[in-house]
Amino acid sequence: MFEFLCLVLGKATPLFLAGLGGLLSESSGVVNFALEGMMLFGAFAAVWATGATGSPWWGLLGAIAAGMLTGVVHAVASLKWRVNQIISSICLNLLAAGLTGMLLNEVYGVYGTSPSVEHLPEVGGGVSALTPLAILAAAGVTALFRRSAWGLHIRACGENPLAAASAGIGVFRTRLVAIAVGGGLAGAAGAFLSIGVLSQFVEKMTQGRGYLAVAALILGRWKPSGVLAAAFFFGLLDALSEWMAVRWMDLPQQLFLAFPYLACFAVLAFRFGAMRPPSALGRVE
Amino acid sequence: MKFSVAVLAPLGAGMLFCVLLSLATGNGPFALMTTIGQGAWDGAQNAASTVVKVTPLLLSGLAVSLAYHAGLLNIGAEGQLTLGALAAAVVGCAAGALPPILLAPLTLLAGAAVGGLWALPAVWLQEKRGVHEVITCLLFNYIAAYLADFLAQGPLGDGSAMARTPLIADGAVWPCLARFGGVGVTFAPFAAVLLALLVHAWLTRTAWGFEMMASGTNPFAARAAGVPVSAWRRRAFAASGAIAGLAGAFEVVAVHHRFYAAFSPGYGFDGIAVAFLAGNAPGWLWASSLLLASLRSTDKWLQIILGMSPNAITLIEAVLLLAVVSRTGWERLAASVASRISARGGPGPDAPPDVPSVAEERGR
Amino acid sequence: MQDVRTLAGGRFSAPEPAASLIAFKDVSKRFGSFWANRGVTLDIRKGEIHALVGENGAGKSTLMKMLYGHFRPDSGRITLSGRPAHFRSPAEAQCAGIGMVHQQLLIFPRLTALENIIAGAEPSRWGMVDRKAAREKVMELTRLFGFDLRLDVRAGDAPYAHRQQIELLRILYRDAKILILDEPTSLLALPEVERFLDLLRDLRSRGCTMVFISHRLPEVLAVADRISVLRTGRLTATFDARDITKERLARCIMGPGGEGRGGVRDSAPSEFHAPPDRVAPLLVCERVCAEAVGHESGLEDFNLSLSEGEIFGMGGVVGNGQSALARTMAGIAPPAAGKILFRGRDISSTALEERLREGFRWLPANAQEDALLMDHPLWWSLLLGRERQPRFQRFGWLRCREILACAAEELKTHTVAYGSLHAPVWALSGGNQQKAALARTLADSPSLVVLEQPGKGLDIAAQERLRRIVKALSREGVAFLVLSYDLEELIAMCGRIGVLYRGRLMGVMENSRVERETLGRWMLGLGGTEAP
Amino acid sequence: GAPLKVLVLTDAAGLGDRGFNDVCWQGVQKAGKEFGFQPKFLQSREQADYEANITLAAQQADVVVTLGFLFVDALKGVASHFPNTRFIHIEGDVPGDNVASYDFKSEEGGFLAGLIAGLFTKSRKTGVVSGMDIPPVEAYVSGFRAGIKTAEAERGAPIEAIVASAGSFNDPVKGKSLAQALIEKGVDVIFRAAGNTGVGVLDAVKRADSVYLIAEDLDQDAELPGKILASTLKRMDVAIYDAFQDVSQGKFRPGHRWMGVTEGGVGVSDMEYSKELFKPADLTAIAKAKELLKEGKIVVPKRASEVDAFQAPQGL
Ligand SMILES: Nc1ncnc2c1ncn2[C@@H]1O[C@H](COP(=O)(O)OP(=O)(O)OP(=O)(O)O)[C@@H](O)[C@H]1O
Ligand SMILES: Nc1ncnc2c1ncn2[C@@H]1O[C@H](COP(=O)(O)OP(=O)(O)OP(=O)(O)O)[C@@H](O)[C@H]1O
Ligand SMILES: [Mg+2]
Ligand SMILES: [Mg+2]
Repeated sequence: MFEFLCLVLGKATPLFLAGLGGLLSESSGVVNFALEGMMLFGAFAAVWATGATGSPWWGLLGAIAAGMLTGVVHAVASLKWRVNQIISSICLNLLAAGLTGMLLNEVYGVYGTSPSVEHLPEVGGGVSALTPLAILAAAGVTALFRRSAWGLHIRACGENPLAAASAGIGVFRTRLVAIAVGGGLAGAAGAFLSIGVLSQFVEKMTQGRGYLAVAALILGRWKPSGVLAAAFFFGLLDALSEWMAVRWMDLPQQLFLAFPYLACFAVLAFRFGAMRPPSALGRVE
Repeated sequence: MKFSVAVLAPLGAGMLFCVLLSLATGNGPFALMTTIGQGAWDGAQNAASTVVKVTPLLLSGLAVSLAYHAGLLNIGAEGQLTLGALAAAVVGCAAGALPPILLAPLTLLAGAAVGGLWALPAVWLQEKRGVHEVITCLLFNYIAAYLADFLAQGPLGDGSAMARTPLIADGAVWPCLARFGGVGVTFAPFAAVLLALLVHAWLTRTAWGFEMMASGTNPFAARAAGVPVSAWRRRAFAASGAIAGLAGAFEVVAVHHRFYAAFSPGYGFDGIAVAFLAGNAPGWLWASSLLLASLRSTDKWLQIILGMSPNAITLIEAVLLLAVVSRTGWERLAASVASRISARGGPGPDAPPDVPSVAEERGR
Repeated sequence: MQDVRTLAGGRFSAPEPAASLIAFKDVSKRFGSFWANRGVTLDIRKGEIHALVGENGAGKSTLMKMLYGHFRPDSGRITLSGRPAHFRSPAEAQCAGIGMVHQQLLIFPRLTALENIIAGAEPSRWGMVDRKAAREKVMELTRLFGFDLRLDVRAGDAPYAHRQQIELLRILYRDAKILILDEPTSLLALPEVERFLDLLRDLRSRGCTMVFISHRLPEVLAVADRISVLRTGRLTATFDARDITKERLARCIMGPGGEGRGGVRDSAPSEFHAPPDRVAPLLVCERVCAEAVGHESGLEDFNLSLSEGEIFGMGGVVGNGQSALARTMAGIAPPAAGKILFRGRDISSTALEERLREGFRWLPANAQEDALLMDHPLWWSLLLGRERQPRFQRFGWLRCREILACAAEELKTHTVAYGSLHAPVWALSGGNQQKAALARTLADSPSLVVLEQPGKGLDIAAQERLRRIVKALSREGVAFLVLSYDLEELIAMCGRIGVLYRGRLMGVMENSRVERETLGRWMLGLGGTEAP
Repeated sequence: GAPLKVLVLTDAAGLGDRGFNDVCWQGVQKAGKEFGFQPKFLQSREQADYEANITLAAQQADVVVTLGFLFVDALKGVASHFPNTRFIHIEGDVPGDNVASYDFKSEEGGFLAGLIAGLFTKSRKTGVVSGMDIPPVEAYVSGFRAGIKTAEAERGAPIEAIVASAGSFNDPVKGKSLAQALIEKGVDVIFRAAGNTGVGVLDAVKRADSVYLIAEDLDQDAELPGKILASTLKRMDVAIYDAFQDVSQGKFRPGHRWMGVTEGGVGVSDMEYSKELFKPADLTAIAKAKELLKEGKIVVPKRASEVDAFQAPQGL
C-alpha cells in the first residue's frame, strides 16, 4: 500500500508542479497551454546543467531558470505583442520541441537520447527528493493565494485587468512575474522527469504531460488544492492502469492505455460541480 | 503606414531571422529563404504537394474556429479527425458494392457523422456537469487514438500485422484532377476552401450564424433576448466535430485510400494554430493553412539541400509563426522607432503619445 | 460655504477664488475623427466639489479619464498644483492622490468585497496581507458613511448597487485627496443619496477635492460648489452653484433649442392609464416564490395583477428582491412556487423563448453586461433576439440594409449619439449604451416590459424622453413593470407604485395619492399592508 | 566515376530511436566510408508525405534507402516510375526490378531472448516492455513467448511472460514505471522492444536489485555490464552494407530476402559480461537453439495468434 502511494506520488508530482505553474499564470488571466514546452525546456536544461556542474541540484536550478525564461517569452509575446495566448503557447511548444532536439544534436552530438547524468537523490520508497519539495511548493502557492499581497494582485489581474490597473496594480509586471514563476515550476516538473525519474533527456519525453497538467488545472477549478487533487487523481488512474495491465494480459493493451482517460470521463460524467475560470482569462486589457 | 507596417514588419523580421539562421548553419545568406520558397512553390510538383497539405490543416482549423465562435474551444479535433477517417475507411470498404454516386458521399458522411458524435460528449458534459470542454476533449483525444489503434489492428484491420484497414473501394476514391510527380491533386483542397468560405458566409450573413456568434460572445444576453444558446453550443460543437471528421475522411478518400493508425501527425492540434492565425475568421483560413502547409512541405528540401535537421525546421516554423502573429509587436516597435526619430527634431510639449495606452484602444 | 473655503484656502475673508488645484488647459481628445473633448479649459479649486454636467456623450467621462491616466490628451495640458499631470496609468494618478469611481464599474467579480477594496493598497507584513487591519479600516469607513455592505460576499454576487459602494470605498480607503466620481449615485435610492451627499460634504470638510458627475440636477445643486457644463465636447460654462437655478442649468445643458425639451416633471397623475376594473388583467402573479439571486433576497408570496397599458413601478432598497422579481417575470428563472397567469393562461413553467414570443421584454439592471454585446458592432446589439423576424432575414440570409436602417431609426428615436453602426458598443458613452439597450427592449410592440433601473446614466432630456416613450407605448396597451431604486423616477413614470422589502410586497399606492413618507417607511420594512 | 548520391528515408521516428533507424544509419554510414559517398537522410513528418518524399528522393539520388514497413505502400507505387534509381528497403516486401527489400526475422531474436530469460529467471516470471504494437515488435513478442515455452519445456516448470505496452516509442518515463510494475509483480528478467521508451526500462533495472534486462536490436551489453544479460541483434546494418557493396560492384540484386539466424541477419550478442551468471547447461542449450535456428529446424511464430500452436523443440 505504501509503495503504491509512493508510485502515485511519483506520477502526480510532475503534473501538479506544472499544474501549479499553470495556475499562477492563469490566475493572473493569461492562458497557459505552454506548460508542455516549459517542461521540455526544463527537462533539457536540467540534464545540461547537471552535466556541466556535476550536481543535479544545479540541474534543478537550471530547469527552473529555463522554465522562467520560457514564461517571460510567453508573457511578453501575449501581453506586449498581443499575440493570441493560445497561439503563443503553441509556438512555444513547437519551439521547445525543435530547440531541445537541436541542442541535443549540437551539444552532445547525438540524436534522440542524451548521455546519462547524475540524478536527484531519493528519499526512500523510490520517491525522488523533488517530491517533498514539490509539496512544499504547493503549500507555498496555496499560502501565496490565500494570504499574500502578491497573490491578491495576481488574482485581481485575472479578474479584471483594467480594474487592477485602476487600483494601482502594475498589471504587466504582476503577470510577468506570475507567469515566470509558474514557468519555473513547470521547468522543475520537467527536471523531475529527466533527472528525477530518469537520468537523461529523451526527445519529446514529456509526451503530453503538459497538456494533462492543463487538464488537472481546469479539473482542479483553478485552485491550488484542486490542482493537487486532480493531479493525484490522474496519477492514481495511471498507476491503476499499469497495475491492471500487468495482471490481465489477455485484454488488449489499448484498453489499459486508455483506461485513465476512460475512468476520468466516467467520474466526470457521474458527478462534477460547476467550473469557474478566472473572470478575465485570456483578456489582455 | 499602419497596413504596411503590419504586413512588412513580420515579413522583414522573418527574413532577417532566415538570413541569420542560414549564416549560422554555414550557408549563403539567402539560402534558407530561397529554399523555403522553392520547396513550397517552385515547380508544379512542389506546389501540388503544398496544396494537398492544405486540406486537413484547413478543415481542422475550420472546426476549431467554428466552435470558437460559439464560445467553445475544440481541442478534440485530433480525436474527431482520427475516428472520422476510420469511419470513412470502413464505410468506403464495406459499402463498396454501392454505385460511386452513392458511395462517395456516403463515406464522407460517415466520417462527418462519427466526428460529430465524438464531439458531443464534451458539450454534453459541459452543460450537464459543468465540465470544461477542454478536459473532455483532451481525454477523448487519447481514447480515440487508442480506440482507432485497437480497431485497425484487430476487428477492422486488413489482417496484416500493420494497424490499418483494407483499401477502400474504387468508387469511394476521389479521382486525381492531375498528377505532378508523386503527388496527385484531387478536388479535396478546393472543396475544403469552398466549405470554409461557405461557413464564413453562413456565420456572417445568416440569422443562424448571427445567433451562434451572439451565443458565443455573451451567452447571458443572448439567452435573455431569446436566442437558444445551449442548442447553438451543441450544434456548433457537433458541426465542429463533423468538420474535423470530414478532414479525416478527406485524407482517406483523397490521399491514403485506407486508414492507418496514427496517420495524423497532429492535424487537429495544428488546426488550433491555423484557426487563431487567421483570427478565427473562416474566410481567411485558406491563407493561414497555406502558410503552414508551405512550411510543412518545404521541410524535405531544407533537409536535403541545406542538410538541416527536422528539429531545426520545427524551430524555424515556431519562430516564423511567432513573427507573423506578433503584428502588434512590430507595429509598436515601428511606432516607437518613428517617434524616436521625430523626437530628435525637438519634442514639443503637446507631442502625441508614441504608443496608445492599453485602455485607449479598449476605452472602457 | 464660507467655512469650507476657510478650510480649503486658509483665507478667512478672501473674496477671490481659492487656489486652483487641477487645471485643464485647452485639452482635446479625439477618437478617430470624432472629438470627444475639444479645447476644454477648466480649473478645479482645492477643497471644492466641482460638478460636471452635460448631455450623454458630452465628454464628461473622457475628460476625467484623461486626468486619471486612462487616456492621454491629444493636445493641451493638465496640471496638478501647477505641475504637469500627464499620467501614463491610473497607478501613477493614484500616487498623486487621485481616485476615481468609474461609471462602468470596475470590480473583481470573484474577489470578496473586502479584497476588492484593498487590492493594490493592502496593508501587509512580510508580503502577507494583514486582513485584520484592512477589515478594521474598511469597517470604520462603512460605519462612517453608513454603508450596508457585506465584506465577505464576492463582488460579482453582490447587488449591483453595492458594487458602486465598493468602488467608492476603494478610493476612500486609499485616502485619496482628489476624488473623481463618475455618476456614483445612479443606482442609489433617495435616502442613500442623502447620505451620500452628506458623505461628500464630510469629505470636503476633511480637505478633499471632488469632481462629481451626475445627471440629477437637484443633487448637483445641493452639493456642488461650482458647476461646469460640457456640451459636445466643449466646456460651455462654469457657474457658482449659488448663482444658478435648476431651470437655467437644464437649459444650459441642453443648449440652444433645447428649451422645450423639458427637464422638469411634466406628468400629471391624470395622464396615467387607470387599470380598468372590468377587463381581465394581463398578468397575474399568485403567491409567487422565487429563489434568491446572488445575495439579494428572493420573492415570498408575491401577488400582483397588471392590466394592459398599465405602468407599475416597484421600489425598494437595494437587495430586497428586485432582481428575483425581474428574472421571474422575464422567464430567466422559473418561480419556485406559485402561479403566473398571462391572459389567464398559466405560464409559470413556459420557456423563455415562448414568453418572448408572447411579447415579454426585459431590460436588466446591468445592461452593459447582460443585454449588450460590448465588443461587437452596435447593430449586433440592436438585432439580438430579433434576427429571425421576417423583415430582418429572408431564407435565413440577413437583410443588412433593412437591419441597419431599422437600427438607425430606433437609435434616432432614443437619440443615441453614436459614431457608426459598425463601431463596437464600448465606444459609446455610458448613457448612450443604456439608451441603445432601451431601444432594443422597447422595439417590436411588446406586450409586457420589465425595466430594471431604466434611467441609469440617462441625462435629463433622455429621461424625459424615455418617460414619454413609455407612456406612449402604454397607451397602445403595453404593460410595464418598472423596477428602480429612484423613487422620484417611479413617481414620474408609473401609475401605481409598490415597494418590495425582503422579497415581500409591502404595499401598493396609486400615483394620484402618493405619500412619499409611507413609501419610505415601506422601504425600511415599517408598516405596510399587502395590497391585492 | 562520380560518387553515388544516396538518400535515406526514415519515418516520423527519425534518427535517435535507439534501434531500427539508428542501426540502419550505421550501415549506410559504414558503406559510405567504404565506397566513398556522402549519405543524406530525410525524415518524413507525416504519412501523407511518404509518396512525395520517395519521389523527390528518387529524382535526386542514385540509391534510395527506405526504412520501415510504413513505406511499403508508397514505395510500391513509386519505384516503377524510376527504373534508373536503385531502392533498398528494410522491412517489408516490395516487388520491382530496382528494389532490393529485406525482412528480418525479429521473432528469432525474440525467441533467443525468451529462451535466455526463461532459463535464467529465478522467480519464473519474465516480462516484456514494448513500445507500440507494430509488426516487428509483435514478432519480437511472439518469438519471446515461443522462447519462454521452450524454456518451460527445458526446465519442466511453468514460466510467466508478462507483456506491457507503453503505447509510444518516446516515453521513457512510462517505460520506467511499466518496468517497475513488472518488477513489483516479481519479474526478474525484462526484455524490451521499445526504442527510447526503453531508456526508462534500463533505468528501472539499474535501480533494482537482481533484476536483469535483455536489450534489443543492437549490442548494448556494455551499457550496464552484468545487468544486461544479452542483446538481440538485427543486422540491418550488415544487410544495407552488403547491398551497397553489390551496388558499388555493379551487380545490384533486386528482390526480397528474409534475413534470419541462418542468413546471419538476426542473432544474439556474445553475452560477454553475463556468461558467468548462467549454468553451463543453460549456455549449451542456448548455443544448441542457435544451431537449430540456423539449420531451420525451429520455425518461430511471427504473429501473436500463432504462438499457441508453437511446439517447443525438445532436448536442447
Ligand atoms: N485561486 C484561488 N486561490 C486561493 N483562494 C481563492 C482562489 N480563488 C478564490 N479564492 C478565495 O477563496 C474563497 C473560496 O473560493 P471559492 O468561492 O471559489 O470556493 P467555493 O465557493 O467553495 O467553491 P465552489 O463554489 O466553486 O464550489 C473565496 O473567498 C475566494 O476569494
Ligand atoms: N474609446 C472610445 N472610442 C471611441 N469613441 C469613444 C470612446 N470613448 C468615448 N467615446 C465617444 O466619446 C464621446 C464622449 O463619451 P463620454 O463617455 O465621455 O461621454 P459622457 O459625457 O460621459 O456621457 P454619459 O453621460 O453618457 O456617460 C461619446 O460620443 C463616445 O461615443
Ligand atoms: Mg461557491
Ligand atoms: Mg460618462
